[in-house]
Amino acid sequence: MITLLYFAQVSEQLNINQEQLDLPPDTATLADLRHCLAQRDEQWQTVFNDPRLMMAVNQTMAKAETAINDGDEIAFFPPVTGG
Amino acid sequence: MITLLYFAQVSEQLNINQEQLDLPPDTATLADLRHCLAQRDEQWQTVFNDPRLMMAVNQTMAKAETAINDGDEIAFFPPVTGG
Amino acid sequence: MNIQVQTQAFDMGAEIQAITANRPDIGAVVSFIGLVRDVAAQPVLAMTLVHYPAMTEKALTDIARQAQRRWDLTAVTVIHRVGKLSAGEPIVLVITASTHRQAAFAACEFIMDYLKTRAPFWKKEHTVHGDHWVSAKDSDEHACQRW
Amino acid sequence: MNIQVQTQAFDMGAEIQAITANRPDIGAVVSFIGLVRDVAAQPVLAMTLVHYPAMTEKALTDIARQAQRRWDLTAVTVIHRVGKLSAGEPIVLVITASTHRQAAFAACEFIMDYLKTRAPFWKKEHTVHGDHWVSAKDSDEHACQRW
Repeated sequence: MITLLYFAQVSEQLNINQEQLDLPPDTATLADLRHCLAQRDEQWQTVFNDPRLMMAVNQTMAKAETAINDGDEIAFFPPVTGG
Repeated sequence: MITLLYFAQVSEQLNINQEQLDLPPDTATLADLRHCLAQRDEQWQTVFNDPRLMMAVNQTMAKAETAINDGDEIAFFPPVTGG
Repeated sequence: MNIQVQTQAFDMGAEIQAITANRPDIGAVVSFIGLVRDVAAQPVLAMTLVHYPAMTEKALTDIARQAQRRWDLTAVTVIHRVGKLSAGEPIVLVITASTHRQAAFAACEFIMDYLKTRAPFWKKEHTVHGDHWVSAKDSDEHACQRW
Repeated sequence: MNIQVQTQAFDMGAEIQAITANRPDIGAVVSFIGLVRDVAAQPVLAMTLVHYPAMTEKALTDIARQAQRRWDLTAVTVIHRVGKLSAGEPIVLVITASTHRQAAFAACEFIMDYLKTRAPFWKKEHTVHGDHWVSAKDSDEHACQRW
């Protein structure tokens, strides 16, 4: 089981805040997971193909090559705009 | 008549805060005045030959080549240490 | 190190007092306040700041620690507000204290540049023409890459 | 522009309030406070700040104007204390406000670097070993020459 969180524009575009799912097979890295989620439909493809999409694994900023494991909390969000 | 002011270490070394004197002949610039004051005695020579001595003419920082005129207020002081 | 994420306003004077009291080795304190800006072209009535609660303090703490590793700092305070804020209200406060001013200035600017590009906050502006998410600025990413 | 030379303490919060009230175009406020530092090696009990009264405000105003010419600033405040100050007491406050943080940071640091090398103040430290004038630091002159 992994937990997926979506924030700000990403959450609105996908119409979802949070979901849990079994780690899909052959999903070793964030890049793999992204590729997998982009298959869901056209809107998901648009969001997950955006090179500016940011990601965090277990509350730490992460990159495409970051490994993911069962039990992880993985977040997807647009570039941050605080401060 | 010109007014001369001395601050901080310079004032203590020369034992004077302020004086007025007639603009000495052939004194066109601060460099000329400095040269003239350095003649007073050994202590004055030490102070006025120090390359770090700072100067202001009419309350504005000035350089050796700054022109001086009758009526000017001329200040001599060590490097500043405010802030 | 004092890291806070909160809805309520902050008292900058009290925060500086808390840092400098009984610490006469501090020679320089640099502070930054970011405010909800309202420019005439498209009046901003208010702003809502959302964040990723489980991650926010962790991200801010990590940024402050990076600053402490790079510069000799006596204290670091980062307070970031979330929720709905009106035009002119303060959003963020960063305070750095050091023996020397160069370290305090550099660390404060570093923390702001990192916070702007690495801390999980998002702004939604409420204008007379409707609501919209604020876009990230390339200039913030460039500012961050200097360090 | 608000330039003050005074013996009494300043209220930083009130000064920032005075700058930002009814100015929602201000997005960033950077402040610097310099304090009387007391390091263990040679305990400083107090410090006396002397200045060149006729020149001081003029010099500070000139420095603030230079900053305003270089950066797009909404407000500049410089308050410098003179007279006798105890260890830990604030000496100087510089506040810069701008639409953008880079301008506010750069201008605040510029003003401090210029003030340290161009404004007619001198510090005499009172220590347990006697009084002495503080020496100017080459690092301050170098910092100033960056700009």
